[in-house]
Amino acid sequence: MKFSVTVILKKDVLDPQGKVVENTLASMGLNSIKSIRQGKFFQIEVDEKDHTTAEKKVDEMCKKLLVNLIIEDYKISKI
Amino acid sequence: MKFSVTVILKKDVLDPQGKVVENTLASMGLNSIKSIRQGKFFQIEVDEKDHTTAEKKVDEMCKKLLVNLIIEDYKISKI
Amino acid sequence: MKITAQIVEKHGLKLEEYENIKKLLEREPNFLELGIFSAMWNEHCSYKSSRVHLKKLPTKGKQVIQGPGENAGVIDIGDNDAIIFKIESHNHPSYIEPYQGAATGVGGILRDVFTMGARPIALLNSIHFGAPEHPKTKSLLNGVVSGIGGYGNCIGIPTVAGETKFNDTYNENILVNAMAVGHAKKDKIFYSKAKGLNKSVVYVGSKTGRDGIHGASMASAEFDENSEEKKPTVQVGDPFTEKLLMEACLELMKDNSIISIQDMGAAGLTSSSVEMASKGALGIELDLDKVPCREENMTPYEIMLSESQERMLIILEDGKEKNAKKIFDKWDLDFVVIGKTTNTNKLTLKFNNRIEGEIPIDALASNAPLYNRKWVKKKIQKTRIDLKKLKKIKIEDALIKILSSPNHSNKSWITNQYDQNVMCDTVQKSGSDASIIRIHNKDKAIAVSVDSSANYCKAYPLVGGKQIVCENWRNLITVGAKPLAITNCLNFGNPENKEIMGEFAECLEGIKEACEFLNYPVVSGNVSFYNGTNKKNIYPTPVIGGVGLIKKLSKPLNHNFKKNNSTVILIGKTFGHLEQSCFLKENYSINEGMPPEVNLLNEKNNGETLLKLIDKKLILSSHDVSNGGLITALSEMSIGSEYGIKIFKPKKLTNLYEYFFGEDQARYIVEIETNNLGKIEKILKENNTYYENIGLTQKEFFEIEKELKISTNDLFKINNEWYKNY
Amino acid sequence: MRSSVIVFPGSNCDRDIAIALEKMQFKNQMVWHKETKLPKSDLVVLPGGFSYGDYLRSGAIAGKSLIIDEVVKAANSGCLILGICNGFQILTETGLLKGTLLRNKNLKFINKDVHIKVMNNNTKFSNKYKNNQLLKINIAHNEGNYFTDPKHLDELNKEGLIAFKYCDEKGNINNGTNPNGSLENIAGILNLKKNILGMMPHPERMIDDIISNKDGINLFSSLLN
Ligand SMILES: Nc1ncnc2c1ncn2[C@@H]1O[C@H](COP(=O)(O)OP(=O)(O)O)[C@@H](O)[C@H]1O
Ligand SMILES: [Mg+2]
Repeated sequence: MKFSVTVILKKDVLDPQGKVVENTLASMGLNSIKSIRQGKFFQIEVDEKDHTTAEKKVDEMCKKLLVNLIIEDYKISKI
Repeated sequence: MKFSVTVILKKDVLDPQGKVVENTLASMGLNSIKSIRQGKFFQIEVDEKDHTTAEKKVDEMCKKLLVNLIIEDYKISKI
Repeated sequence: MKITAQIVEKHGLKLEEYENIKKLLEREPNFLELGIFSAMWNEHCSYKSSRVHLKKLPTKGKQVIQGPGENAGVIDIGDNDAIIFKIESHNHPSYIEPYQGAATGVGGILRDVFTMGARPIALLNSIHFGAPEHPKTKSLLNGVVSGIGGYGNCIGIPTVAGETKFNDTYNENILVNAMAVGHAKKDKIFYSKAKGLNKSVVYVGSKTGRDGIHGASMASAEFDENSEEKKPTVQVGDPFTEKLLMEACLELMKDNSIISIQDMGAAGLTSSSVEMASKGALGIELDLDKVPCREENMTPYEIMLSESQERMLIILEDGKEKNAKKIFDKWDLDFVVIGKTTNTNKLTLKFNNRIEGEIPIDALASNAPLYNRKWVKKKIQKTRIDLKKLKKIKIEDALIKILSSPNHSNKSWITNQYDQNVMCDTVQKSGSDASIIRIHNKDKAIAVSVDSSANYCKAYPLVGGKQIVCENWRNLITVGAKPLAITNCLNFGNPENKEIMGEFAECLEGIKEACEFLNYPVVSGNVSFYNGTNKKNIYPTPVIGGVGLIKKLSKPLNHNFKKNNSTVILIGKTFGHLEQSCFLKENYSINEGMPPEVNLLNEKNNGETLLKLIDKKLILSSHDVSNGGLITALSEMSIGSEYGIKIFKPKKLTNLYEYFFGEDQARYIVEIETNNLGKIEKILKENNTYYENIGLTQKEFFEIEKELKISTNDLFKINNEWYKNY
Repeated sequence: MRSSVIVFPGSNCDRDIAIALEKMQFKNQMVWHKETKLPKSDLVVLPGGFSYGDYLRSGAIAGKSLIIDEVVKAANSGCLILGICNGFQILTETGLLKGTLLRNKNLKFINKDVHIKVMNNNTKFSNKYKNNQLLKINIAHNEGNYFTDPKHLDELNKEGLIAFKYCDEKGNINNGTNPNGSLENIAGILNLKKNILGMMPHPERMIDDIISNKDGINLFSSLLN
């Protein structure tokens, strides 16, 4: 079973990467941007049959390692 | 209009980060994992009314800056 | 699969070469065998076009422990200490994917050095880009720089020196050369020659993936419109794994387990196994099922030709496997016995219990093609540039133009991205003529520098070759080091073109003459041909990496003025050679004419005399005069200092432009205590060294009497603006 | 004083800090990350480098290694803990120090000598320095941009938990003298009990005049005090 996880910095945490990307795109003339935030993306394949168990496992991975809960939010989706 | 872009290394391209994360999760006892690949995630807000124009703009950003087309694949979705 | 002419060609082999393969095998090769031949017989691995010329280089000397032919060169610096170093190109991969190309270039050269038992202590690089205005330059530049930093910083070896140049000759083909320097105990050096029958051949490091298949043949082909298609060969570097691999290898090297060790570089498992067997006059049998693979269903062809990074091949003494495995387990690295040495003199490849390929080692190595390609001497351009016919320009403006140009502007925006201080032995970082690295726990040090001068080499390869060795030699001398030996990376165009081959032959002749005269042997190196696109070849660009010894470390010597009112002396004669100068290039875009002459006798004498003065502690600061001439060198001495200089007008009636901007060789500028002048003049005279007293340092201002006056602060700004606005 | 330096795969300033500690007469031991017991120590150092390649987030994976549980225990029982550079990042990932280290604001690795100001000399780590003393210390990092929530920032200020701030050679603390975008120019912080210090600059690189200067020495001699 395959899942995707997206991780993004919380709203009130500064995002230096996003900022620089935003400025660079603007300076390249791509100026219809309103805002850009950069985060992480994981493709995870787990060895489980049951959707709920599988998603729980992925959630556990996020909480225990993939995400820094103090500064980041995340979202799991099945793919 | 808001989009999300996920970027991931092409198949067969080495993903050193994914590999280390995978090993770490396994050694933490989360061993139902089959594979994990790590990529990038962007939340982009563009100042456009029309969906097609907006998506085109985002695609242009991907091609010109956000994605390294030589080693990465990407996907744009509306959010 | 039937092997057709098209398949042969796709493998970068000529049809005659294919015929030769059939003869050596006494049959047709299969697809796997063809792939192996193609990897071993391409330019990158076989040196088929260059070997004839490389043989002429001087490679011996009292200081040399191991010359070319091993993974890296080894020199003796006394007290059982040895320095191991080499330079290597990663031009083509870096053009395709600058970050990963440069990063894996660093990774590759590091493996060459620690394979031999050395702990790497310094990294250097020489990078060449197209014109700054060229649309690709900026992203290539940024990618390469962060790739070099990304790898070196992560693995924790200081990147201490290098050079960055821009020239439109590299618009479609950048150069990325990386050099690594390591330290080992003289009695603990490891070689790649296999010995003994039935010994375990062990695979260690990362797993094998599909990356870089045919990277070596790619590096030996010109770019064309189809290079896009070759993109899947991009390799991704993993500096973290390399760090583990390095620590594991160095740990294993502490005892006597290893018979032979070889990194998997270009052409991966193929070239490493063939090289070990060939040097040991043995055969080698590999069980390809056992090779740790990253992807599913990899074929023997893919396994043998993969250029996945961070892998090594080791031949172990009997009974040492268990202990060795323990070490690699500790570092979480794969460790698998994949084969053994045999007495067949063949490379035997098994997969699924079947022999999938079998090739005599000699056919791959000593019988590889060797070409004495046609070459022609450079036709020399004897032009005479009449200064009077050129638009008049003020000395000040010409100087500003040079100092603010991309090629001459300060490069700290690059070097600040490299960890130069990790390992805590960096005595002098980049920014000086040479960087200085202390030998750990000792009070001696080495000095290192890399240099190239493509414009000179293009104009007159013979002199260019000589000049660049001399310039590198001078750079070590100015920091008080005795130059010991060099490594060289020869970046040239298409060797099948006789003009290009001529550039190669003549540059090499020049390098040879200079190295011989200066007792500055070549201990390692690398050749990169086919640099160019669609028949447009790059300028010949030999890059020289030199290592020198500072026996007793004291305060490092550099080029910044140190004091007020000290005397500044110019050692060496000024003739005012302006052709091929930076002055004409930056101000008038003139590239014609000959490079300055190189007089080896003066080079040697001036350099050795300066070393004597430095040894007697009579020198406050010193700098060599190179690109941009005397005035540029003097302004560089002021830029990093709170002191400037008041330069006397030359006494003899010379043209000021020729005097200040001429690029005559064998010159140094030194700052000395004014009250030591007599003592120093005496030594200079005793040594028949020509010198001139050219000025006095002063606070704050850079000045030529009655000609120009700029504050050193302004000079600093001028020199630091370019990248900020790029 | 007994010190322990934890070695993670990818640590690369472990040798440098060990040399500094030994030079200062600490009785030092290197401790491999897979160990499950910490030798008796008065000081535990998490060294600089790229543990686990800085993959995922710098310091994140090292924060999960076996030995870390022991380090946390030691910290809670008052043992002195010093995290330098990557070590600082590991400390924030384990929660021993609050806040986080984001990418440098220019997104580039930065290596140079910078000035920092001693903000509080009333700690085990800084008692040999004077308050407001300026030090010139080397930095070398990709993620040194310290960030925390306003409440914690307030606490840092009120309790004197900011150990060092980036400044210029005259001591000016402002945006122009901030190399990496760090909140309030913060270069190092302490926990509330002041037994844990995390800092981005490398004091172990500043103990030898021939290489640099000796501005880092007093950090170690403070610990011995
Ligand atoms: N320009 C050169 N000058 C001297 N030696 C050279 C030169 N080019 C290559 N060599 C030597 O030829 C050998 C093979 O080089 P190379 O294929 O680059 O080695 P590796 O496979 O270890 O990277 C090395 O010993 C190298 O030092
Ligand atoms: Mg090699």
